[in-house]
Amino acid sequence: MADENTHKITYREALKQAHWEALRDDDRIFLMGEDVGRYGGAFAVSKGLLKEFGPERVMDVPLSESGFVGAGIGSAMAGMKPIVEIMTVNFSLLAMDQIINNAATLLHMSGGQVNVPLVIRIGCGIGRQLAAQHSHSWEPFFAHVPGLIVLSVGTHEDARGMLAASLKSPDPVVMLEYTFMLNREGEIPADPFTVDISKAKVRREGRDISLITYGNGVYKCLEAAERLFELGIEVEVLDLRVLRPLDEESILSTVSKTHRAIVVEDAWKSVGIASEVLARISEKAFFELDAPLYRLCGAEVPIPYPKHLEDASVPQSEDIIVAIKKILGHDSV
Amino acid sequence: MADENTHKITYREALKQAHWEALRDDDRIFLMGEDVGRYGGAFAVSKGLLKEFGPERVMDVPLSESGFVGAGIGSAMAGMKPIVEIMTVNFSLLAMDQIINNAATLLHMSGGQVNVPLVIRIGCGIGRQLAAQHSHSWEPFFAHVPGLIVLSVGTHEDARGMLAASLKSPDPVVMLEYTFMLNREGEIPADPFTVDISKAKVRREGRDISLITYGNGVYKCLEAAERLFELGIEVEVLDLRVLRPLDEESILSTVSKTHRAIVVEDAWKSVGIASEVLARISEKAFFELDAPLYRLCGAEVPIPYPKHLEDASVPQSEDIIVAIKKILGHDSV
Amino acid sequence: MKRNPSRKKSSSGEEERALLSKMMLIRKFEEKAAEQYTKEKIRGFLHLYIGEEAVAVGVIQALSEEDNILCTYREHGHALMRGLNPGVIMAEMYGKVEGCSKGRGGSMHLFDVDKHFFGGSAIVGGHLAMAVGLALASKKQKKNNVTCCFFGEGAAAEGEFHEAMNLAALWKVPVLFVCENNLYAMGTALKYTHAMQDLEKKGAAYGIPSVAVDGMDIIAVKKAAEEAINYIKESGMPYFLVCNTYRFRAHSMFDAELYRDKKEVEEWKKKDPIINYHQVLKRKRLITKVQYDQIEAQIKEEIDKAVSFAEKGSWEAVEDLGKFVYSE
Amino acid sequence: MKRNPSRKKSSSGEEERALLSKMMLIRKFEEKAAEQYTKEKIRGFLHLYIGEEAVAVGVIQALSEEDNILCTYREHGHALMRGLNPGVIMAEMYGKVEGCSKGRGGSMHLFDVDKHFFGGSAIVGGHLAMAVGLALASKKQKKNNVTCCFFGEGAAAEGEFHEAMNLAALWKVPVLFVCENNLYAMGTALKYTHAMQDLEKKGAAYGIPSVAVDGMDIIAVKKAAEEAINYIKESGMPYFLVCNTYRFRAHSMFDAELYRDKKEVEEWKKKDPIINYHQVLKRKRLITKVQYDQIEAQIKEEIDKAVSFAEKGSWEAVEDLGKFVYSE
Ligand SMILES: Cc1ncc(C[n+]2csc(CCOP(=O)(O)OP(=O)(O)O)c2C)c(N)n1
Ligand SMILES: Cc1ncc(C[n+]2csc(CCOP(=O)(O)OP(=O)(O)O)c2C)c(N)n1
Ligand SMILES: [Mg+2]
Ligand SMILES: [Mg+2]
Repeated sequence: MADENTHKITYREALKQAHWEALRDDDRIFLMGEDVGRYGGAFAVSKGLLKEFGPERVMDVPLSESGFVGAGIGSAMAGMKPIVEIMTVNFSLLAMDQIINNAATLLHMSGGQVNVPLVIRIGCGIGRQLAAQHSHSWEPFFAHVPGLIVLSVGTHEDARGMLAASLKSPDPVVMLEYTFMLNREGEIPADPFTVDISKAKVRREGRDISLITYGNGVYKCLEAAERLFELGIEVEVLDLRVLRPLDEESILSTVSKTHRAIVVEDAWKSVGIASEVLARISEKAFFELDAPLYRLCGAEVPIPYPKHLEDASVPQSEDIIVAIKKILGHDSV
Repeated sequence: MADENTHKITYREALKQAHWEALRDDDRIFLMGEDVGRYGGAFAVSKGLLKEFGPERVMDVPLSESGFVGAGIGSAMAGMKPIVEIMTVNFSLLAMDQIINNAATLLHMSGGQVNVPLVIRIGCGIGRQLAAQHSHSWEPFFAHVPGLIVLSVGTHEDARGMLAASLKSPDPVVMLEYTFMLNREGEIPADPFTVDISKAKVRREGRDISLITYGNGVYKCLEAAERLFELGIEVEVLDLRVLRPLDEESILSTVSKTHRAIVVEDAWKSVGIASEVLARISEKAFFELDAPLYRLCGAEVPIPYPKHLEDASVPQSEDIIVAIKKILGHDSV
Repeated sequence: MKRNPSRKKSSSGEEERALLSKMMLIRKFEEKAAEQYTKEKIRGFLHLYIGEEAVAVGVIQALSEEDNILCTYREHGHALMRGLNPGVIMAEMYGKVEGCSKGRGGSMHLFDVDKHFFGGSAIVGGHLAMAVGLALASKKQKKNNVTCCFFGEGAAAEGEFHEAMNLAALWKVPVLFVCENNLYAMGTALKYTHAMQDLEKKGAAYGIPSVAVDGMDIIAVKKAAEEAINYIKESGMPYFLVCNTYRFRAHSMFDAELYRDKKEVEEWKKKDPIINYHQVLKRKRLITKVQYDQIEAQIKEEIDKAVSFAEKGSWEAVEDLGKFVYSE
Repeated sequence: MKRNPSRKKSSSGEEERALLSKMMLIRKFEEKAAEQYTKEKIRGFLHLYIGEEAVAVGVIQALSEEDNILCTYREHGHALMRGLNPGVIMAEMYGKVEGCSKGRGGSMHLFDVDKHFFGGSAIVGGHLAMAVGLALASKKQKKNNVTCCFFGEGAAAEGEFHEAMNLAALWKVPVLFVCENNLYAMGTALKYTHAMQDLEKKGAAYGIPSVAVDGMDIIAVKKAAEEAINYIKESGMPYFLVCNTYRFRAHSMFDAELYRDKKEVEEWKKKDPIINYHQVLKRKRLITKVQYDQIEAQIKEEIDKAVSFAEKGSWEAVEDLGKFVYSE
């Protein structure tokens, strides 16, 4: 798909460029997190930034998730624009009090006085056999919370563009990044571009069925769609991107077009993002549906270590293909 | 409704009796939490228990939510049966790491070796104008997590009976109690009884529409049902009770009976329990439905302090009645 | 009346009377709040500071207007001392839109960002790290202001305390941690909360200079706070000040006070910071009966005005429920 | 060969050689694990303990079989020292059902409840409070066993450390906190993690007796651990032992080690606990070349057996994915 208007880049490099640009453009912005500096970032996202911007702008912090997220909130209240990195989503639980009881709540409980223009970046998802305390997809926790803007970085375009957009938000943004994708190459526009963090995005058009997804699901759905296209099935892929507030309009509009939908996510099934999407569709587009809605989600198990079980614990392209064929009654192949 | 087979009791007293009985019956059981002893419990649930059972069985703990929940987990691993009280659900965020990364996960990551027979009781919900850091309904956070059993104590019967059942579980139980109901009187069976913590319960039979709810929603739904009955509308009220694992069978069965459902909860709407219920119905009982599903949930706002706004932030019986009439096309009244 | 013109400033006693009158304002304001609570004008939790007034007054008088303040849910005194109008505080406790947090917060969440008053936090320990962040921002912005964070001895058991102390010392930021040790965390006495009860010794674990002071003595607190602020302004480093004090009233209006003896409370009441300081001023002839009565009258007037401001305030429209969740 | 029959026990050197051989087993086992990692037999994170062996060996030898052990993700050495079979550990790292956690856990989550070995925790600081709970249970059950909890110096910055230390001291429970201070938390050096770097001084904040010891010296660690355990068994109270050590290898197999000098590593390698102790034993004539070679050969055999056990192990059926979420 590469042409002169796009260029190839890894997901990691896209994230890094976004940081580099942010640090260059605004003195109020700084990055803080465990091992973001001297180590180069647990997953090498911030490698080289310390050297270029110095330790005031790229701050290594002690193991104190609640403390440094709280400090990020405080400095945001005072007019700075911190980017706080939480290495792995499991550790974010240590900072949940700060994220929810403070970051998401201060504006409200101060009657609109206290803004918290903070970006919290969190590495999540499976893919490296890191087992039951390092591999989760906890988008649903964040997406439940009023006051937060929750973004899921499911493509290279968003890896490159979402940070800048988030840093413009007066309200706290949680940006979920996917460790699994770091080394993956993808295309992004060659010219500078901005992304709109209020909208979902159709990543592929189709008329037979909608795949609604986000995060690690996006490329899996696109792959499935590609393969189904060869069988004459036209799948529309909607990347939710913004998990809170959800872009309901885009959801209802793809369903009104295809009349069938599967929601795909790596997160545990019960009380997940897919639940919410199904709920909205069944409330508001009930009469548009030609088939029951369907979810393909993570297995409800803390992630196991062995690769074959890890793979089995989230939906794969193959599973998506099977599910679509079944819904469309396309058993012939 | 009182007769000789039941007796009147407050929700608080029912909880207290359950504790008293547990402490009496099993030496391994102890209660730990902030101010459960000398203060008598923040909401007087454990008043008197310290005096009767002594400080080894009723332990006041310092403000260290992560610490004492973790200690509860450790002592459960060693064969004790701790009941850990977290005063208010907002503070549970400080212990989320322990609850999710440890309590819910140890059995799995040890390959089935480490049981955590721990009961965590958490006060939640609105009703006392405690504002944005003391009033939430965070059932959805817990219900999302495999490895936890999540109970919502929506009636006096369950306030009296759920603790004993929970203490029999080899796996960690989160019991959500509702501050709002503490002073409320209700009926419970006069004779000793047990409750089944694997099943939802139909609290009122009806054939026109199902109200599916839990927690603070139960009595509100029953009240609405009572009033609608006078108008000839027969509402079935299903109390989910067990939010994880959900009793799907009971959900599908009430919907198959009434063909219409509203889910009522105090929790924030997006990615809540109601979302999950709607998702399950739309996946598995789609063809049973005669009307779109509908949710009546908490407003997506940190709870405001003033009473009129607090009241407006969760569904009230009146809202339920209006919604039902609308769905049934019963606009006449 | 004797005068000693050579000791002009102190003999005039203006400064001293101001300290006294600030403490009295807090006391009377809260007594009125308790009254309004009984009348159900104020609801939710209401945590009174009565008995502890010397701490807020002694510390905050040492701060400049640019210095940031963060408090717990027991913060009426601090808000008054920072200069928030008693009317907007009362209105907040009524839940009226004229309140300092537009009525959304109530007693536990008083905010006034223009006055660098950052709440009103009701998660115990939750504001300590925010304070470090505000101080970090000051350092990054090369401002010269201090961030002052009040919290109880109960809070010092939370992991947040440990993390905040360490981060502040590590990052060398200008923050004053003020532990209001009133011996109880709700109904749990200090000895059930901390294995090591000389709280000022905890500073050493982070290399933070720490001092304990008699929190019932306004002059002692004042002096200690001034020394602390001087240290912080000169060094840019954190400081830990423990004020040993006592709350005369229940933890909140829900508390039956089963956990302590009436006698203990009576003993502590002998150390009443207001009565005792009034005695000192009388002894030093820095206050006359007329002056005292004037102060009382003024305060009464101010509080009456506050109440009527709150009474006349308005309720927010229910349709606006969704406001303040995201910026507009 | 000279023998000194009067110094029987020590001159026979059995005990000493056992210590050496335990350290060697850990070293060789991990070298093999690293090799298998390169071959992609082992995946995920693999944190090697190489350089720190004297700590696990010195401390755990002082424990009885009834004493509980909790560790971090860097726990192969502790598991081996506790007596878990190298085969079941290797199988676990392969992800095979024959592993000590049925393959579900991997390198970071080694468990053997029968051996009172409670993991393998990969949330830094998350196991400290659990350790306090295990010790609390011992106290309640009137058992006489100690709970021993290993963690890094990085973990001591977490709030969990503070809460666990305070709770342990407050509740007077028999727990030994062992801080393995290897100077780095991933790539973050001690000085960027703690404002106050003499970690043993942190015990004072909780009234817990604390000692620092040279963690590269097996005899020093042994002695300190024995003293600690004696204290705990006699008093029932917690104890804080800081072992100053160094990891020779990268933090995990993903680490490029940009944050420290090769030279620094080389300096520390001169303190290699195994080489140095071997020298001591040679000097004291407590080990012969033959004996040393025998130990090496035995270890090699044991490790080869472990690898072939792991190789021959089986994969869990995918259909069983949902197991171990709830008890059956
Ligand atoms: C994290 C958290 N845990 C528990 C509570 C409930 N609570 C409110 S105040 C309080 C006692 C706090 O004591 P202390 O820090 O000494 O402050 P004081 O009230 O004495 O001023 C408790 C337990 C809370 N608000 N937040
Ligand atoms: C709560 C938490 N935060 C961050 C991490 C990522 N992490 C894993 S090990 C580590 C360094 C820990 O250092 P230390 O406690 O000194 O132990 P060491 O690895 O040196 O043995 C970090 C930051 C984690 N696993 N858990
Ligand atoms: Mg106190
Ligand atoms: Mg270390």
